[in-house]
Amino acid sequence: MSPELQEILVWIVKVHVIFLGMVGTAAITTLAERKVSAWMQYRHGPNRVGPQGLLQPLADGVKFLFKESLVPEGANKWMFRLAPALAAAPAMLTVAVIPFGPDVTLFGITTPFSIVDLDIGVMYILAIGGLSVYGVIVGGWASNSKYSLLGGLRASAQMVSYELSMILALLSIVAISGSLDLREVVLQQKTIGDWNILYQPLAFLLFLIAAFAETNRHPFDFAECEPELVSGFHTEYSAMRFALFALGEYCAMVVMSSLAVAFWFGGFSVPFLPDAHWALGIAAFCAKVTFFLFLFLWVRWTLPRFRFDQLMNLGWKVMLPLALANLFVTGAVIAYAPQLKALWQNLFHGAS
Amino acid sequence: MAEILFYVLSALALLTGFGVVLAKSPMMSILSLLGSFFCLAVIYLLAGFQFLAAAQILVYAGAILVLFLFVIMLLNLGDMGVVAERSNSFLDSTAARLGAALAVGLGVIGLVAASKAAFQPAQAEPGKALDGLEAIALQLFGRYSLAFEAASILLLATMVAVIALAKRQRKSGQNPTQNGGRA
Amino acid sequence: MGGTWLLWFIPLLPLFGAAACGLIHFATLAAQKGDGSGKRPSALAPLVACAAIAGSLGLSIAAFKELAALPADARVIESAVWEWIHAGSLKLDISLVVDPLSAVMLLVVTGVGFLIHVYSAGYMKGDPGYAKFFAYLNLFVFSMLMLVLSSSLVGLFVGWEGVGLCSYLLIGFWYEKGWPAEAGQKAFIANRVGDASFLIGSFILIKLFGTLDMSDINAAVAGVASDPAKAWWLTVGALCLFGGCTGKSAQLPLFTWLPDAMAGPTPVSALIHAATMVTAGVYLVVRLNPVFAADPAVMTVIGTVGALTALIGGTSAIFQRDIKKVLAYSTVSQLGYMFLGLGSGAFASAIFHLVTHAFFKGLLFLGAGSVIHGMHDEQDMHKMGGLKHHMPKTFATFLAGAAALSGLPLLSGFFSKDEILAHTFAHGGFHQVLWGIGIVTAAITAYYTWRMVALTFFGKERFDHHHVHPHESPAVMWVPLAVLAVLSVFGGVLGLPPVFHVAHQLETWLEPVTAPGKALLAMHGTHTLSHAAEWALLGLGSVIALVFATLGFRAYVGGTARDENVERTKPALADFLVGAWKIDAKYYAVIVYPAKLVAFVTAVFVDQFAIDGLVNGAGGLATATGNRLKILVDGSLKSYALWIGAGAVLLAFLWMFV
Amino acid sequence: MNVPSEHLLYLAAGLFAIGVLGFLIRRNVIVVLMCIELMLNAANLTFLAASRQHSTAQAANLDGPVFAIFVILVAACEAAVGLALIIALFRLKQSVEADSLSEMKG
Repeated sequence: MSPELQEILVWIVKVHVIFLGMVGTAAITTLAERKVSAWMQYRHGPNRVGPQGLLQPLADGVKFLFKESLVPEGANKWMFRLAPALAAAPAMLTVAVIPFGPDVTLFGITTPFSIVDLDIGVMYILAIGGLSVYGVIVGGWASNSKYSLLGGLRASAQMVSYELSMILALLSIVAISGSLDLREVVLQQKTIGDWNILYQPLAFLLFLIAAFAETNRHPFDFAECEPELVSGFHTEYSAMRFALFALGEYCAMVVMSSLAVAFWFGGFSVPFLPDAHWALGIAAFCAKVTFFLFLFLWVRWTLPRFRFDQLMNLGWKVMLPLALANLFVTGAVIAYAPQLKALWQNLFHGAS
Repeated sequence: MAEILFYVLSALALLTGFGVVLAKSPMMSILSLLGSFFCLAVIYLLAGFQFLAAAQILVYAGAILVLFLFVIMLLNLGDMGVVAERSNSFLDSTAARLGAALAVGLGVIGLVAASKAAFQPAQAEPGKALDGLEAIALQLFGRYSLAFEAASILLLATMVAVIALAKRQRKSGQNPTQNGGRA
Repeated sequence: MGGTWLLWFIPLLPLFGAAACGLIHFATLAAQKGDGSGKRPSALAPLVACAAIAGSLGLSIAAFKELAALPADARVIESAVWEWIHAGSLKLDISLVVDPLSAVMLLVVTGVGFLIHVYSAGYMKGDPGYAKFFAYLNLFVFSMLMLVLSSSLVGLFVGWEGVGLCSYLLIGFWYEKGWPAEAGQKAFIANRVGDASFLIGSFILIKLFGTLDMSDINAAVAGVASDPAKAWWLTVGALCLFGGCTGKSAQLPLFTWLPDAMAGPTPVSALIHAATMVTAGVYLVVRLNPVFAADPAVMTVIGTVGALTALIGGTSAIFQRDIKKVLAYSTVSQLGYMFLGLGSGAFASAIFHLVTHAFFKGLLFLGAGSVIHGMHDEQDMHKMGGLKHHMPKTFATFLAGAAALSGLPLLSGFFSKDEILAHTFAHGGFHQVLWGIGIVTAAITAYYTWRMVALTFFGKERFDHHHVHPHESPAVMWVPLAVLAVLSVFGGVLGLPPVFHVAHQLETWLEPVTAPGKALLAMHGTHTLSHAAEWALLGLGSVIALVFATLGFRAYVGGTARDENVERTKPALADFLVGAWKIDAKYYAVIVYPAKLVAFVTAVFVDQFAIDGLVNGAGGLATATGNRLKILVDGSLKSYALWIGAGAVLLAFLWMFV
Repeated sequence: MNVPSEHLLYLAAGLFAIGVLGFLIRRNVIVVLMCIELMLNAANLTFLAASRQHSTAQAANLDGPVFAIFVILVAACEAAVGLALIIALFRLKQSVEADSLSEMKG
């Protein structure tokens, strides 16, 4: 087997493993959502399909495939069809640069466990992530419905507002790691003492809040907002198109969780075992992501929804200044690190 | 491979560019423009400008065009725009003809100028990133630091101007539930 | 100081202070609009301003200490060079330099400046422009520091113009009254004349030396002076620069603005028109001493101008009734002294007198301000008298300042003045005539100073007791006075004459700066005084000071009878002296009124008929053309763009194919 | 990619001409603004092409990217102000047609 061929084969395998893994996770999360909500509300939740309702996602998928896909009258057909794809694509594209695990050695071939390692991975994620708003807006606009339009309008304002804080939060991490390469960021957090959460807790908090807003999840789900807008931008969607919106949302959750893990919680590094086996690393990554996915669900069923003006106030008047201040302080500390160190030594270790 | 991709993307960029001009609804114009920008971003990437490609998507697609979309939705122009343009059959007017002639003239002159420049083949290594982040940062904060500061002042001024322009003067007697009143 | 970049903060702190005070002023205006009080924001202004100057003072002291720690021939600290203008062969770099000379000036400017800022906090209290005043004052200190610290003539000129601007703003501070605004304009215009001369001088120096960096110029003077073709230009350039000095330092042709400048608030007179700005000319001559010393004729011109100015200033002060006018003419006279010293090559002595003068004249002005404050804005000494009981602290400090000014033995003014006279005498030749003028002026100085003291603080109380209740000024005002009084009394230790057998502190300190000029002068012969001659001169100075001080005091301690007597018997003489030898009046007759006449004629005839006709014609033509062409302007954005585009196409076409 | 740099310039010329065309013949101010963005992008492409041309294997020429960054920034400002003006125009005239703004005609 020639090296090129081998490379292409490895690549194809990786893409399938990672992509299917993520879509599978998203599917399982839909089930988890219903299970967790049931658990929190003392209900049983889905329990008919398969043992403990475990096959429910499969049943849902089949149902989506076979239902009739309606296009409302007066809607812009082209865009109405385009919107679900626009919504799902960015989340799936961003997966490409997330490092899910360390170098994997299988059948004598060693390869990093991510689709590509981009030098400017962070820029890529931010750029592609910024596109996720189009699905919502176009979908809301093309449906020719007031509810959808309002949902789309809110979504665009909300995403633009929170994207800023998210970018600034990520930039703080970029500043301390000095790299835009996600794998590099992860590799710098080998031991638990190096995890960025210890150095950038505020950035993490801001990122987390912004992530909820960017994925249109509770308590920021204004684009959907059942009580006011029925279902917001996807009111008019059904069948597979609706499924794509849902898939996009859950994929975005997985991506955001992965980013949080990679940037702040050491990615695939295993606590207390710096030189663990690669499989353990992947498992650690999955475990951490699972926790954050659970957090998404937990918050949804715990916190009430914001008001739209509160959302805007929070975004522009609290998060943005905090994120700026955080970045500024981070930059200052980096720039004056030697002086600060000298000062520290003078203060606490005598004049030696 | 990359060359073919370039020509395909160039054709696409030009096509979507025409789409911006010819689309009947502003919404379609924006989506065309998005496509055009996307093609351009990939062309940047092919030409060796990684950072610029990312910045193109991040700023143009992620921010500026969303702003356009937002305004269109705010003014709810989806169909109004179509009606206004259609009723005017814009390609008939003399001004439009003159404009088209002028655009063609500009394009021709651009083409001729580009040919006249008679470049040598590019000397950079193909595939190598030309705009390393660190190098760009050093330029921005070194040689171009004055321009950088001026740009930041421009941004600040823009912010103030936009707030001043877009802020609604609440006069008595104005209907608060007018279009966009909630945003 | 950790790094030389800290040097920039010496001028920058006052600049920031000025900006802050400016903001406070606007805040005050806004607050006044709001509720009519506006007091709270403006109370911050003196704190900010004083803190800024205090910071500068601290940094200056640090710079001075660091400089003193260096070996004598290496005493230069230069900040990093900042490229300002690089155009063709012209290179203008700006950097800040601290050498012994600028260190002395730094300490004087920030030290006296700080005291005067503190004083102003009390003096200007309640003024509607309280914060604005401090903004201007800080801006002035910034400009003065730039003037002193700049390494190149261009940077110096920036500061030079800056202090001129601030002087204008501060003289005209109470512009609502009318005449302060006019006085400000007069000062500005008189300075413009000098500045033009200064600029011409700078151009000549660029032509000669190819650089405006002052240390480079100083180093190259000897070479240029030995080339006969260039030496002549050097002389012209030096004279032109000196012309600039006469404007800023109120010397003979251009001194008339300084007495009028008393229209400004008194702290301004103390800071700008006595202690700092007016000494800029002296500083410049010392800074560029080889340029001036290269030609003995230039030195003689400087010395002559100084001596005549000293005499005219001194005589003009004798019969003034306005206490500030006395001090103003006295300042003119004392500045003349400094130039007299410079003319004899006594650079260090001139700086010495500059320093002591800053102390005692600043003190006297502030004391006068305190008196004016206590007398409810009364400046006429004939309406004062007997104030020593009412204002004991002001009186005591004023007395110290007066004693120093009149050169009573062992006070600071005595030593510095005597040193200048000794050097002038020693220089020999024509300079001994100038020395004679100096001695006469010294006598006059002692006389009018003690006349002033007698009229103000002694004798009967000539003011209206029903309306005026003299009172001592608050601590914020008299404490700076006390500090300055101490400095005035003991400032002489900086430069004791050689007969005392102690090293002349200031002269030793300034040696690296003044050495090149002295070396050039030495080519035309050296002059020294025997100890006996020195003792004799010292004695003569003491006797004259004591005698004429007594005369002046005795003549006026009883009242104003002497003045009235002179006005009755010799009205022409009194008029002549009070009007400063009628020089200002002659300027008005010969220059100002003819100029105004020409302006009037131009305005009424040339402008209304010729120019307006042309303009209206052009306008009419444009209107007519526009009426024909306005169909092109159809209000459509796109058609405008079309025209722009068509133009661009045309240009591109021309560029490519023609 | 081994495409000669003048082909990048051809593309830029084409895009610019399209932008001019749109600017001249469209009535909707929002679309006109979009056409301006298109022209700015063409300018960016020109900068980058020139920069690419003048880069060598050893040293990259960074003037093009830096200028392009500034252009993007100015474009962002322009879009923000332009859209704010459009909103103001719409409030005034209930229309976004460029030709509705013709009160300054001579």
